Amino acid sequence: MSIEFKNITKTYDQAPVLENINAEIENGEFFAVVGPSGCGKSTLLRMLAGLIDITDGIIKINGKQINGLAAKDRNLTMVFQDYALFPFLNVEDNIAFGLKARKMPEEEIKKRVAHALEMVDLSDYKERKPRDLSGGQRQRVALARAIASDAKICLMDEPLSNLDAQLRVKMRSEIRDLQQKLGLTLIYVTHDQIEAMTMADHIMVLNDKHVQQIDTPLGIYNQPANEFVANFFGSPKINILSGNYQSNNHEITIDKYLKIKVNKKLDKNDYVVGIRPNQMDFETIDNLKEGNASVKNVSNLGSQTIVSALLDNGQTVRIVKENQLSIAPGERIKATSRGDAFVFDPEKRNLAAISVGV
Amino acid sequence: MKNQKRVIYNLIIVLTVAFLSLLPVSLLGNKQASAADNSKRIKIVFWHEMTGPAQTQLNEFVKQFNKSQSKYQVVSQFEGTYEEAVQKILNTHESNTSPAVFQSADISVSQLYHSGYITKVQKFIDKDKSFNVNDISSVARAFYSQKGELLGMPFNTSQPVLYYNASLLKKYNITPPPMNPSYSDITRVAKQLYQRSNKKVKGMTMEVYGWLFDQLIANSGNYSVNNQNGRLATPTKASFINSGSLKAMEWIQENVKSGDFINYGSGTNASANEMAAFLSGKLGIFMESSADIGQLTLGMKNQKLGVTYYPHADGQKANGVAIGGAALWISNDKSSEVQQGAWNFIKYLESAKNQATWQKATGYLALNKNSKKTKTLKNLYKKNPALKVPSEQLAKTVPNNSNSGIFVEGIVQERIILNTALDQIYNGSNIKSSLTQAEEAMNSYIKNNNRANGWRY
Amino acid sequence: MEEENNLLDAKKQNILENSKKSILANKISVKKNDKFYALLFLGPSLLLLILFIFYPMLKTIYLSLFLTNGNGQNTVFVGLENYVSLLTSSTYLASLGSTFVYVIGVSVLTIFLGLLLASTASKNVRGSVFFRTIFSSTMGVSISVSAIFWLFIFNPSIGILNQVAAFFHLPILNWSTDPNLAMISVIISTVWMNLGFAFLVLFSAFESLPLSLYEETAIEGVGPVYRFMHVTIPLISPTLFFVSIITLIESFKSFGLIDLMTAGGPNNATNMLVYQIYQNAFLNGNYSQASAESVILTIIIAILTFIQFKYLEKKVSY
Amino acid sequence: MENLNQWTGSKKTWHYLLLIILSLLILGPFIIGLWTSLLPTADISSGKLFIDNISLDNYWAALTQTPIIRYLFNSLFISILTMICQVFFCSLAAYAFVFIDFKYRNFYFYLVLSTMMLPFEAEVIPNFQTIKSLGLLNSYLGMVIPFMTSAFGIFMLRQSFMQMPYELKEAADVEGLSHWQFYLKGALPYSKLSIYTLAAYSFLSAWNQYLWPLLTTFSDDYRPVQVGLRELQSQETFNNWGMIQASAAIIVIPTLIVLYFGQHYFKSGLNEGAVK
Repeated sequence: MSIEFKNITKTYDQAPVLENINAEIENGEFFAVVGPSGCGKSTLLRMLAGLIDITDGIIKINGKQINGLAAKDRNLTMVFQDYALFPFLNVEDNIAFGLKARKMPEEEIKKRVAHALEMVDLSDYKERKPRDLSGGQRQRVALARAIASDAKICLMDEPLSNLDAQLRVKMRSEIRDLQQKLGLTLIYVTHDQIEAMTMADHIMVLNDKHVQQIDTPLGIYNQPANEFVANFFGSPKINILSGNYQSNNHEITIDKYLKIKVNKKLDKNDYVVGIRPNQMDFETIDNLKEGNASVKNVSNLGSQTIVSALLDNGQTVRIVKENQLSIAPGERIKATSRGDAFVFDPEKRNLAAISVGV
Repeated sequence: MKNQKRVIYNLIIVLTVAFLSLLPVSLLGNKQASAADNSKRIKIVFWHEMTGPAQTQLNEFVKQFNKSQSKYQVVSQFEGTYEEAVQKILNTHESNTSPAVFQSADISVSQLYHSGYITKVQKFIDKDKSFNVNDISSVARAFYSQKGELLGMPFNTSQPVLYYNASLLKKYNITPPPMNPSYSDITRVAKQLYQRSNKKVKGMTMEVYGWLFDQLIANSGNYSVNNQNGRLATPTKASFINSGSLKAMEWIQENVKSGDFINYGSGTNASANEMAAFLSGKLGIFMESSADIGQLTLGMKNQKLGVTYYPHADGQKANGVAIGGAALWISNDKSSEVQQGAWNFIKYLESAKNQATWQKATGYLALNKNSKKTKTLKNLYKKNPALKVPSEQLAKTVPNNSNSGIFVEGIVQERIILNTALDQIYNGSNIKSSLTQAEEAMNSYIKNNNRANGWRY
Repeated sequence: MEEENNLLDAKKQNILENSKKSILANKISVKKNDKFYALLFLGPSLLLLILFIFYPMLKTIYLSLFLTNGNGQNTVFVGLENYVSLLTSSTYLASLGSTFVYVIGVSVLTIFLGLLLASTASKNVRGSVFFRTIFSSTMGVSISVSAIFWLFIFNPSIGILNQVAAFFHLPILNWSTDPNLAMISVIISTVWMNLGFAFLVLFSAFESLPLSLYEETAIEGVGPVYRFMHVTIPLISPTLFFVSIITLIESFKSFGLIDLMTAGGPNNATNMLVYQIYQNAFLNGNYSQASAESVILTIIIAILTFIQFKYLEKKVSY
Repeated sequence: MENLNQWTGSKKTWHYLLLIILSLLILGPFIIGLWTSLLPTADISSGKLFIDNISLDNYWAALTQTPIIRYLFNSLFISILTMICQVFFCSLAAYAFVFIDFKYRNFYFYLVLSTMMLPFEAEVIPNFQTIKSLGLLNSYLGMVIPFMTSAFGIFMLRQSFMQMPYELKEAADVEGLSHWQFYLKGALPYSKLSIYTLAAYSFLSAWNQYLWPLLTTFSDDYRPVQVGLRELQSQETFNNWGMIQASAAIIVIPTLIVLYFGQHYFKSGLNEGAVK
């Protein structure tokens, strides 16, 4: 089941919430839609589901235009953030709810519900009411409902955001496994970049009414289309620094020690440079007059250490080292780049060049 | 949650059981009615306002009439007070619930006459050779006639009379009032009763009831509205203030002042309370319709009831009072077949025998001149001569425009207005100013009413 | 060449048609059935409300501008004359006055006694559930039953009140004929009937009071009276307001008890607004007057309801 | 609510005394009514209230000599019919206001809400005409039709539906439930408590209807208890007090049962619908 968005626009009371969205999703793909809250990702999902109208543009499923088709006729399922379980129905009836509404034969319903319960490992809980289940179990009931419906497209709207961190990690792999097993085309909306990175085949980054980038997780990480994408992905957050371009040696200078080589000719003087914290390095300096920064804060995570420091030119940088360090705030350091960096246009904030090593 | 469920189930069960247990009873009720309701019979809906023994007797008449023939089925329905009934009749006209024949009181004569909703009984009298209208009391007929035509057939006719508890009077050694008492005769008895009973027994009362006030005026030969109570032309003004009403109200206030008078207010409850007090020996004298005689005799098992004519002012001859009660009317929104059935029913009720039975059972006066020849009445009078008093009062009355009722629309309004005035007067207000207020209220009502109907005002 | 051109044209044509189709398709809503369902679901209620509330309101206003004849037909247009005569009629003004006395009397007593019952029952002692059931029991009493119970109690000659009074050699009161006493008797009966409801609502407000606040005031050594006035009352004030306004509105609309107990008397002392309407329309056949009275009643109720809405708006999101 | 351990014995006694006094005040009219319903009328009207020849004769008289059973049946029928209609139509309208998107939705809602400002008592004249022209005077339907829906009910259920997570509706849309199906299988069961509250409330208010049946009924076949009792009272000019008190007692019992079971819903529903 392939899906295609073509110039999708959505306005509420004249105010646009989405503009010119284009995307293609392949059959069997795990497609994540990521963006900060309020960026319109849920709206996009609901337009695909047929829950809200499209203002302009075309949505196709398997090459067939489905604008105006009612939700039930689109042959897809949806898993919601709050699970959308009926409190007065037990697990079994919640799963069978839609099937009964579609007047499926009793036998078939039984078979499917049993199968779905088995898939999510809830067979022992089928008599329970939702309020007697834990958050993770409720989420699995919602998944089971999607499984039982037999539709090949599944939409998920932040399905894990109400779970605690540990459970979330576990559910991620469960959902991914299910998707693989059932061969679902899965559209997964989340504001959590890690979820998207770890689960998706392709990611669509949405912000400010527009698609920022559509790519594989690595593609997005390695070649962010713009400053927003670069900022949104990666943890700890990328360092965004301003620097000057010297056309004579194709170099962008942030300060006296922090310099980025650019592999192509640029035409402006000021640029914004993004350097991931793990692409930076530093050494401690004893002489207080030397170096280019002083340490502000140190977080020891055990396997790595995150140091944040204030450059002498007033900009802050985060640096990650893959070992344990004994360093205290106030110490002088000399911060340098290992080489990999993104150069963004200062106005449009689009990717202008990539620096790979020195 | 489980508890709630249980409660709900209980509730549903209780309601269902209640419903199911009532269902057969009410269906049975329906069935009985419909079984008697021979589908071939023509249904004659009859609305009445009779209560107590009168209702029982009336229903008995209906039953007998239905048995006496097989063409019609009279269905009687109680409709509350006279005041409520008139409006119900007008409101439901030409709907599927309106009655074919109905009982409506003196208050509605002009209103029904002008409504155009009735078929005058004169029409049936003229056609029906088997019925001799002259058998019916001419005084009663005059009341319900206009321009020589009988509009409705007088049925339950009463006279306002004065009741006293003869046993109580005897107990306290008080001379009873004369048959045709004056105001001072009554005052004397009332005061003596109050004093000699050590203020335990109230001397007298007159219900706050405009009809009783109107009768005091009639008995003095005056008129309540101009154009001789509307008999000469459409009335344009009320005339509540006249020599008759002033004397009457002064008489009441005299008794109020000396403490022997008790006020029970107005309405159904008032008359019930008044009756209850009289029966329980806490009240000596009251004025009411002669229709109450039946109930009073029933209630006074061990006591003796005294009845006199309606009282009149001192030094004046009684002019006589108007009849009270109601007539039977035929609606013109039913087929001629139904109307004929209604007339047959009326005719049945007016027979000498039935009128005699009626008087015996209720205290309303037999209107058929031949009734007094029946055994029923002869026995009745022999047993309790007091019961003869209202009939004699009626017989002695020479009809004139003062004592033949008021031919004006809005008598209900007039009664309400008068009730307000009476209440004020009983509570010590100035008589003239209370009556002036009442007159003004009535005048503006008459004016608006005449205007609305396109009459002279 | 020509063939190619044709092909191109055909392609263009195709694209054009497609785009037309897509525009058409876009017009179709995924919720195309909603209009139908909205009509189906809302239609019945809306129709009923229009037929039995909006239309009659307009008709009432219309009727109030005419005179009506004996058969209830409106005949002469008189403009606001009915209102003028109403507002200058001492009877009507007196009726307005007694309605206000009644409404205030009923509301104040209902609130006061309701609070007393609710605060007494809110203390958890053994058997309090039993007492709560008793306190709410008058909610199950209908108008006619209440009227009959109280008519007997107030009956001047055989009623229990005067019998007890006689037994103790107290003055016998004439409850049904003394205007003031009649008003009191009607107020007492109404309050008694209202109490169950007022108690139930106020009690649930007491029940939901935060315990911690009580503990704190207990620690601070605040006396019970001070606490009731300064802690409890402000906390339950939304409920208090709700009960007051509902009681006010309902007592302005009182009819049944008055019809059964006093029929507006004695001397019009208990002739409240709705009873006046009934009396004028359905006993006197004076529809125009009754309509004008109806409009005035509506204005009073509308103002009170509006106040209630305004207050609710702060509490409830529409 | 208060630490009862701190209560001294005398304080407790005073509290019980207060509870008992208040209970007697509330129950007084019931007790007097029930007591007199057991006495012979003759004794009541002569003022002998404290006697010992009590019997159920008055009840027997009320049941056999008056149409009280018929009145009760009528009332029950009218109240149940009103209750069903009100729950049905109010919930449909409330559903539309919450789950269906249509033009001028807010306008319609305020329109409905505004009817709460217009008292039915002030509109009886035209409504009488309407019922008359529909040929429904003196019929069950005539007494039910004007009360088949209510702004209060719509408002209350709308509040309750709005508390449902909207995702339930979306899930149902995806599953292919029509509005009708979701109304029946989703909205109604979810808002059970409010539905029961409205049911109890509409039942009681229909049971207590007075003015409207007084105006539109003309025979005992259709009179509900409230009006029936009025007719009984006015017909018994003698004021057969014993029998009338017995009739009142017969009538008050069903409502007390409904109240006993429905108490919880009145309380919660009234708070939900209006205060919170």
